[in-house]
Amino acid sequence: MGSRSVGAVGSVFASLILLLIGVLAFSIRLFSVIKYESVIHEFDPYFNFRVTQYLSKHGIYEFWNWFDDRTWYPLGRVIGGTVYPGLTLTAGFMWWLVNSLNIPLSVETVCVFTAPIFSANASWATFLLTREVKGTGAGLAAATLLAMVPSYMSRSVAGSYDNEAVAIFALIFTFYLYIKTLNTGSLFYAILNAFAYFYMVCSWGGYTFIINLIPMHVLLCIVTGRYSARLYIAYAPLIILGTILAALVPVVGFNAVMTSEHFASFLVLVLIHVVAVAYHVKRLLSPQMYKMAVMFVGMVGMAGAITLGVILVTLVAASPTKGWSGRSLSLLDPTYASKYIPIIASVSEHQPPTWPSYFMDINVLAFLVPAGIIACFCPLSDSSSFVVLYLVTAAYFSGVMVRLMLVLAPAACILSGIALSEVFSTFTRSLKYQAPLTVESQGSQDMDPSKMNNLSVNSKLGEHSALGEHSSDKPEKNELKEKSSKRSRKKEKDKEVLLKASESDKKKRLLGLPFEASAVGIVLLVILGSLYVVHCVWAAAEAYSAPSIVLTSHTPGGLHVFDDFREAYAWLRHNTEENDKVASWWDYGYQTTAMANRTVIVDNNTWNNTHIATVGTAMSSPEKQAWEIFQSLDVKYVFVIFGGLVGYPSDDINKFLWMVRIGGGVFPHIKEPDYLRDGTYRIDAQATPTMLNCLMYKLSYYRFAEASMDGKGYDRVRRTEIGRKNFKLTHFEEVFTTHHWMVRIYKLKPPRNRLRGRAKKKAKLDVKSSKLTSSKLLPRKNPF
Amino acid sequence: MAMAGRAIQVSSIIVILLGIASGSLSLPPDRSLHPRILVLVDDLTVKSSHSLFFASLADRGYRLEFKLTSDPSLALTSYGEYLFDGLILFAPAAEHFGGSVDIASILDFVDSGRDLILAADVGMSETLRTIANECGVEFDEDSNAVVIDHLNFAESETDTEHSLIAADTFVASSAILGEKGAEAPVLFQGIAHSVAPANDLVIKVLSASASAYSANPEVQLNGPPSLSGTSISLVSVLQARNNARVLISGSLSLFSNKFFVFPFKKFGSSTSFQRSGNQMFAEEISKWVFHERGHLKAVNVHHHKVGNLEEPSMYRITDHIEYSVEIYEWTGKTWKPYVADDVQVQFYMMSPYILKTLNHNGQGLYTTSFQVPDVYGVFQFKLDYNRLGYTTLAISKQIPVRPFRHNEYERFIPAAYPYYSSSFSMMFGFFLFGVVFLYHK
Amino acid sequence: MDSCRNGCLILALVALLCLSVSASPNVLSEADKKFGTELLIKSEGSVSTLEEKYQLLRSFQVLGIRREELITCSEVEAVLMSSTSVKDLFYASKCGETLLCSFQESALKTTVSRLLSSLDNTEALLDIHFSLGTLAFLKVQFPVALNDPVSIFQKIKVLSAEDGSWKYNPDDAGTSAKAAGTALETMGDLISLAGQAFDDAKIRYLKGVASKLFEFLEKYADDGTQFIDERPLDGLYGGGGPLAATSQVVKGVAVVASHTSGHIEVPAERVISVAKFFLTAGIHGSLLDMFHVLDGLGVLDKNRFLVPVILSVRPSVLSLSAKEVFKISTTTVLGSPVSATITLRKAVRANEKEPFLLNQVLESDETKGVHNLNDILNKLDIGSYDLTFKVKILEEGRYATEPITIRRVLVTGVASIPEVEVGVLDSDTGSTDYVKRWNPMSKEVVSLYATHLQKLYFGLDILSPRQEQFIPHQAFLKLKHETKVEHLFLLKPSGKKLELSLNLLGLVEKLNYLSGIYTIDLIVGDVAMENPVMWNLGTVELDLPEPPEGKVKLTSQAESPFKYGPRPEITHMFRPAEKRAPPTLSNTFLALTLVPLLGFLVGLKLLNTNMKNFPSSGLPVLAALLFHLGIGSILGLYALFWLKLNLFQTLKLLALLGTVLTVPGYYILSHLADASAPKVKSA
Amino acid sequence: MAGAAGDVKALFSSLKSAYVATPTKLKIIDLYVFYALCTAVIQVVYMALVGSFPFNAFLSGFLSCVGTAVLAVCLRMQVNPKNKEFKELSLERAFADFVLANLVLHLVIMNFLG
Repeated sequence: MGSRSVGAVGSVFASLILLLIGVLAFSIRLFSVIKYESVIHEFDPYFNFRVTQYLSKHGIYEFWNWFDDRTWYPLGRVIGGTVYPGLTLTAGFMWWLVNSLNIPLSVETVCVFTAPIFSANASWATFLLTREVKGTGAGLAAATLLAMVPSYMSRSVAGSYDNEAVAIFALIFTFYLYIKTLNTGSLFYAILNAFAYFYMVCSWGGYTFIINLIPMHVLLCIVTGRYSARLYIAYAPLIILGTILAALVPVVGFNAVMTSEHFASFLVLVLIHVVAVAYHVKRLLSPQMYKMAVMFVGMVGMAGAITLGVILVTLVAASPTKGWSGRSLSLLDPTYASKYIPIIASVSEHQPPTWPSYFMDINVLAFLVPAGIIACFCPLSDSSSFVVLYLVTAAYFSGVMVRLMLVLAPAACILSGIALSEVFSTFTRSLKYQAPLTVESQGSQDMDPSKMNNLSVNSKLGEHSALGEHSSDKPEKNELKEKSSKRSRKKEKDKEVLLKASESDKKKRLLGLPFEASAVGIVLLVILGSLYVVHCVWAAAEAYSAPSIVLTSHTPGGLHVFDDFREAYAWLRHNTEENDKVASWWDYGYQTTAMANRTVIVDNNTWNNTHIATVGTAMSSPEKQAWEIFQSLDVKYVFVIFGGLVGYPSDDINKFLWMVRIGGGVFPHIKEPDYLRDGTYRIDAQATPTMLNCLMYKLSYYRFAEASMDGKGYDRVRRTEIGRKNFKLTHFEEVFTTHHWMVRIYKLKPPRNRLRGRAKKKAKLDVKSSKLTSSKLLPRKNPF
Repeated sequence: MAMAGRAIQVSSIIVILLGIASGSLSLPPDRSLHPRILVLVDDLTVKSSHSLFFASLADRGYRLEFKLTSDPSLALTSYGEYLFDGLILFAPAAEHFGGSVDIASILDFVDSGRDLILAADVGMSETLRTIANECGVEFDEDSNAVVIDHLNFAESETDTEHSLIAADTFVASSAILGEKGAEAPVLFQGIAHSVAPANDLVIKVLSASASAYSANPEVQLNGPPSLSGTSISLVSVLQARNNARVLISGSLSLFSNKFFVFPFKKFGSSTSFQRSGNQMFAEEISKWVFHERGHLKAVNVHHHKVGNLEEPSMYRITDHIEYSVEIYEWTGKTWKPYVADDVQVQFYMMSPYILKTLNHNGQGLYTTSFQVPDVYGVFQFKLDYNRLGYTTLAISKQIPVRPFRHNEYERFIPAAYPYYSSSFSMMFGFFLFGVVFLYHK
Repeated sequence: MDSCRNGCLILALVALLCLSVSASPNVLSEADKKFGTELLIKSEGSVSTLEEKYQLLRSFQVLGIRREELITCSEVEAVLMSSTSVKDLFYASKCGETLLCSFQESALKTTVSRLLSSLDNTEALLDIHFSLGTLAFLKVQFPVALNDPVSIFQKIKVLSAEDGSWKYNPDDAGTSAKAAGTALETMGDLISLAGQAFDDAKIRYLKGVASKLFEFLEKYADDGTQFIDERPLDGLYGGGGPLAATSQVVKGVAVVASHTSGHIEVPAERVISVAKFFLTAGIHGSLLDMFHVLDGLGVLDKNRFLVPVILSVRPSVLSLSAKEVFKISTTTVLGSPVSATITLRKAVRANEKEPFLLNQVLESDETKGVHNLNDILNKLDIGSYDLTFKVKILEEGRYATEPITIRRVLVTGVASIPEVEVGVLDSDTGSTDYVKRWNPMSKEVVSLYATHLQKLYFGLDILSPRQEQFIPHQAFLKLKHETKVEHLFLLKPSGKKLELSLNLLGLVEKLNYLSGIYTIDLIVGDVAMENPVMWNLGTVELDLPEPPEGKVKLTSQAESPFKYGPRPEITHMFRPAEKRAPPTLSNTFLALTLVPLLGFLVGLKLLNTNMKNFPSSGLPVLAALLFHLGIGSILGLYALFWLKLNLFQTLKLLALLGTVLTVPGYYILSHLADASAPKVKSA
Repeated sequence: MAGAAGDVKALFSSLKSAYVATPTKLKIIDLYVFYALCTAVIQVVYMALVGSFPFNAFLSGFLSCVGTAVLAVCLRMQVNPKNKEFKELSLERAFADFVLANLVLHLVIMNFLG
């Protein structure tokens, strides 16, 4: 009765807080826009952006059938069939919506802000999920944490317009619906779940994580004897519908049933049916009859199982790459990629993470997670077990690839959210029940207003907290602000907890902690939280909001901006022919097509190893061979990224070894040792001749010596003086070099008009001097 | 190889040509009808001693202008315009040129697509060596060496060193030497040169026999001669990538009146010739050098689907398409249709997927039709026509080939009827079940 | 005295110098003349203008042939009477002169007067030349009186420059020797027209000019011939090149000489080298060239200042096997013999110092004006020789000849190669592992085998007809691999043999490690050999070591057969279509799939399902009907979707139907719920 | 062995007896499921015979059957009075979900049928 009103008020507060969380999630990701400008960030986003533009211009069907002849020349790329359309469609839809509401926003703007919007959605989804697992309080906590967890932020700052931005939301939301179905056992949610899954499939290749995690959970439940009709309803329709829907996405297509990433789910589907039948029969029969049936079925089922196994094995064997694509293999075997697929290994985000990166990305959550796990085990429900399972697997995968830290983050948030709420509820409860004894003693303590409020009217506290929230947005002295805001938010949580507590009261009163302990604990927690917040804000502001297309450096003279990339792309766009082919290392393919609108040979969608290897070989070959290779690809321009002048570390010279490896992987005459002087990679005088003669070196350091101020050619990235200076280019000519020399564009010279014979140097000299030397008369001969 | 680069330049050429070409024979000529030719001599006597050769040029409508190499008013260009269409360099001993002419400017002249005839002789100058060398022809280092052949010389009572060669190993190309070729051996007296075998731009038009060698007849050899046998080239031509043509002869007197009308008997053979083949040879090859023969151009490159005539921007795999191009040859006066059965077109993506010989209608129109491969990508129509003595045609036209659209796949496949039927039966079943289930009691 | 000696010495040296380089242009033989005549006759068709006709006539005249059909005296007369251009008149008169025509005075009075008047009012050299030339010719027919020869003389003289060269017009920039020649000719005519009017001073002046003109001579280094070069100025006045200039000058001098007494100072060797220039130019080529040559030669052949005499040795290539003999003769340029005593000062074998024959007077048979050189023949072996002659012309004065003449003659013959030794030697010990004597008569080939540890040996000796050892200029051994790679080696004389031994170990680099079968060719040739050989001795199989690491074994550049010419056609292999089921099978299964549906119906019957639950009252019935109708329609829509619609149309319709469906759906379901379940939960 | 056979017989008889008790509505569902599964099996056999050429057609055909079956089973579970978990879920509500699910399923199937 009273509880009812309280519940209503609580839900109102909850929604209000959710709103604020959303705002927080959105606004904290705007640093990049504020500090730089509203641009698309590094590489892949540019492709997505380009695709979105195409979509918004030509409509869905054109997009679906888009054959892009400007990338992967001369192979071309079927964009519709090779891209995960989720992100594009979402942004395209938003753009369409906005414009049909007569709000004129450019596609770019929409794309830039897609990520923050969806991070807000994601945090709400987290709230829902966690609420399903552990109630509202935990939900709010988790949502708050997720709203600003760095690892997620790293992929979803304004402008980083990439699949993960929406995929994470889809992921969490799918899980939420799964849990929801699991809890309610309603077919309706199962359908929704299928759709959420579909959206996930559209958005990100990571959907395989879901399609493997959920079966694992089902299996877990079955094994732990927690089978129920709800489980069946949550699972079977999802798999059936999900599979067909997945097959509808062109990029997935028949893989949804052919590759063995998906086999687990089918296996479990079969299994769950067997179990279902078993349970059904069990209900029908008397125990001893049932035992007999089991025995009988056991005999039959054995045979069945064997045949099934055989079929599965054959299927797996039949499916390409044993059904496991390289990336997934490298998931299971961390060393796989680096051993077999240099392309995958070459991407930094496919490397295994380091411990600091863990701390960087999930910060204090790392400490809270274990608490969360414990919380999940008392009591253990289907949903909580799912969350735990999620965390464990995600943790494992993140251990393989930095990139998958992203999947781990939500799990961590959820669990630590649970942990926080649990702990707070315990503390505050114990406070509440021992408060009357020691009111004065805590007069001084900064927790008492909260306590007071807890006892007295909640509404006032509500406003208070709300004010606190708002004040948190106002600029104040940082530490204080944080404290207050955090505190108020915490209060919310204990309030929530108390609301629940008030419903079922008595027994809780027994397990209470001593007052001081709990108080101190709370203080500690608050400090912890504030630390987290500080860290997150720092990460958002400093670490993750640089759009790598524009660089800045703090010089004594103030902020210095390096805008070379866009300069170069603009040059290409305005000074080259429409159909010219531009070659570069694949990192810059997307940007070239998007910003310079020129045909590229390879780009960041690394689906054709040999093609990339060809370019790698060209880059690591001597000039002439390189010229021939490029010529055979109709390349007109080649550009390299060179940081030696301004000290920009991630330039092509530093990536060069990967080019060599990738090239050597396909063309054995490129051997990595040739480029290493006894194992060390160097470009100074000690470098190997192969290194000093390869195209990459020449294009990077052409005219570098005379241009660098001291004339010695000091490379500020490698911190050394370059090995070979003042050389000429015979087959390439420099056409453009950006202001800071970061991008250097070269043009292939046309083949010689005449082929010279074995020329004698003496003759050459005469060419010059012929006009000058006084004409000595040769004896004339009689022509008759 | 030069594909892309050439392709690009050619495509631009095509653009120009398309403007010109109405396809019929009333093409306005894009080559000068009365070419002006500068003849550089280091001795005006050459005008007389080689008058027959010059006369034949003049009769063919060339405007010759004789200048001494030392003439201080020499100039190939004025205000960036080239004053001449061709250059004849009959000054073997010229060390230096007057006026604004020097080696570089002469090479630029060639690189601007204009033609050059260069005749060397014993004791040729470094300057000429350099020019020849730049064109891929290497003369014998020893400037006193001459080509000697004790088995294939022309008997004459003045020649006391068998350096008057009667050469008859010509290149087998009617484009260069004309239909008849030279029916008598060509007299040659001069210095030998060689051509790097790798150099596929230079063609040995007249080469020495196996017994020939290049040496100074006055001194005894004390080592094998640097050049000998069939590797000696007497007359070579260069066709540069921009179709500029250069003729390099090791003998100036090959073009002289004396040799033109020289009656001789070749050593060892009983037949004696009334006059040498020189005149015919010189005239025919000068025709070639000045593009009166073997200069092709391709216009009106066109391709379209079978059925509709306008050129699409993209094909679909397994389309049936037609390709057509018109090829003409310059006769010195007009463009006449070029007729050959070996013109081929490639449908090319990194490697030729289709290579087909075009069939022609005798009026210079070449056509073919084929089915686009079931491979998508950015293809090129490559017409790569490279025949001995003809200008190279290298035309490539880029055309993307896309896969099927989502709605272009086959539908309503008979083999799939059971699947269709069953899914529809499911729908029906569901409907029925709905009714029955709901209202059963 | 001493000084004199030194001077003489120097002079001698200079003379020797210029002599030693001089080659030997032969005077016009009968064959040459015949050949020239043919050429001229060929070119007859093309001549049109009077000038060309004159040139043709004159050429024929020099060659000693009369051809009236070109132009007749009457035609000439017609021109002379009618034509107004002095040029035509001039050439007409020249034709007349060559044809020795004669006209009657009356007809040409007007012409003469016209010419005289034109003389008065022209400054141009050529006009004066033409007019005076014509007049000079007419004067032969009947007397012509010039009005004022001296003024004309002055007119011409003002055009001259100090150095003796001339202008064509007062306002010409440069001067030229050719013009001077023309001027002289004109002066000559002037004198012939009005001889008495000129005092010795003028005559001396003319002779001075004449002799000075020979200082303009240019010289060719290789054969010492001399000529007068064309100046840019000449280009403006009909050019014609050095030939024209030279012959014009010669003609001018000749004309002056012919009309003046006493002789003109002209250096003899210069006249000779000019004559040689004409001779080297020879009579081939265009009509104009031949005219100039022949005209020049004609003038030189008979003139009043100096007639060059040329010593010619025939044949210059003498074959021992053909038993030929040398015939030495002294003739004018056109070949008319001039009697002289010839002494063979010395005969030296080429590239040797020691003469083997010294001062010897050649006996001559006066009948043919030919001197014989029989008694050295038996001393000659094959090879080339330098013969030095001294010519003494009997009648002095008007003949010019070079004091000393050196002629290079070549004596050829058959050299014999009895056999060729071919062998394989052990490289370190030098012991012969295998040797074969290859016989030129029976050319059966040898086939050798050698490893890189051995040597190849070749040896032969060549004997001249006089059984002397003979060292040919060309003695090559050619190894040719199957892959057209050739290697040439030189056989060197050692002792009496020509030898070559190839140390294969040292050659592996050069042969770039290319093992396999090489064919052996032997080429021997020389200027003096009448039987040069190119023999295929056989083959040798070389077994060479593999190339060391890193050195790529380069094979010969075998160019692709498709470099020119068509390539084989390529057609694309299309992917095979997936195998389809036979229609009968699929149809049967189509039927089969419908069986379960029937089964389902039957089953329903068996379960005797009923519709009791169907609402009875009005509204629910409607709702129920609508509900199922809706479902049905949606399913129908799906069917349509499958048949033709696209996704978006479908979704639109679906949304519509769906919303419609919900209402009755909700109604009927809740109705049923109320009806069926007594205990209702608010869901 | 014979004992085992006897046991099996007994087992089946008891199954039968137990099953007879189930209400007709459930039987209808069972029949429906059975019918769907039969169709599925037939298609599989067909596919095994002629190979998987129009694979999308096969998938949709097969999955439509399986999907129908699965959904029907879900329905059966929800409406099965013996099933404790779904006391608060009314038959009609379940049916509504079922209809919705089927409609979605068939839409997708149609789309995929090609």
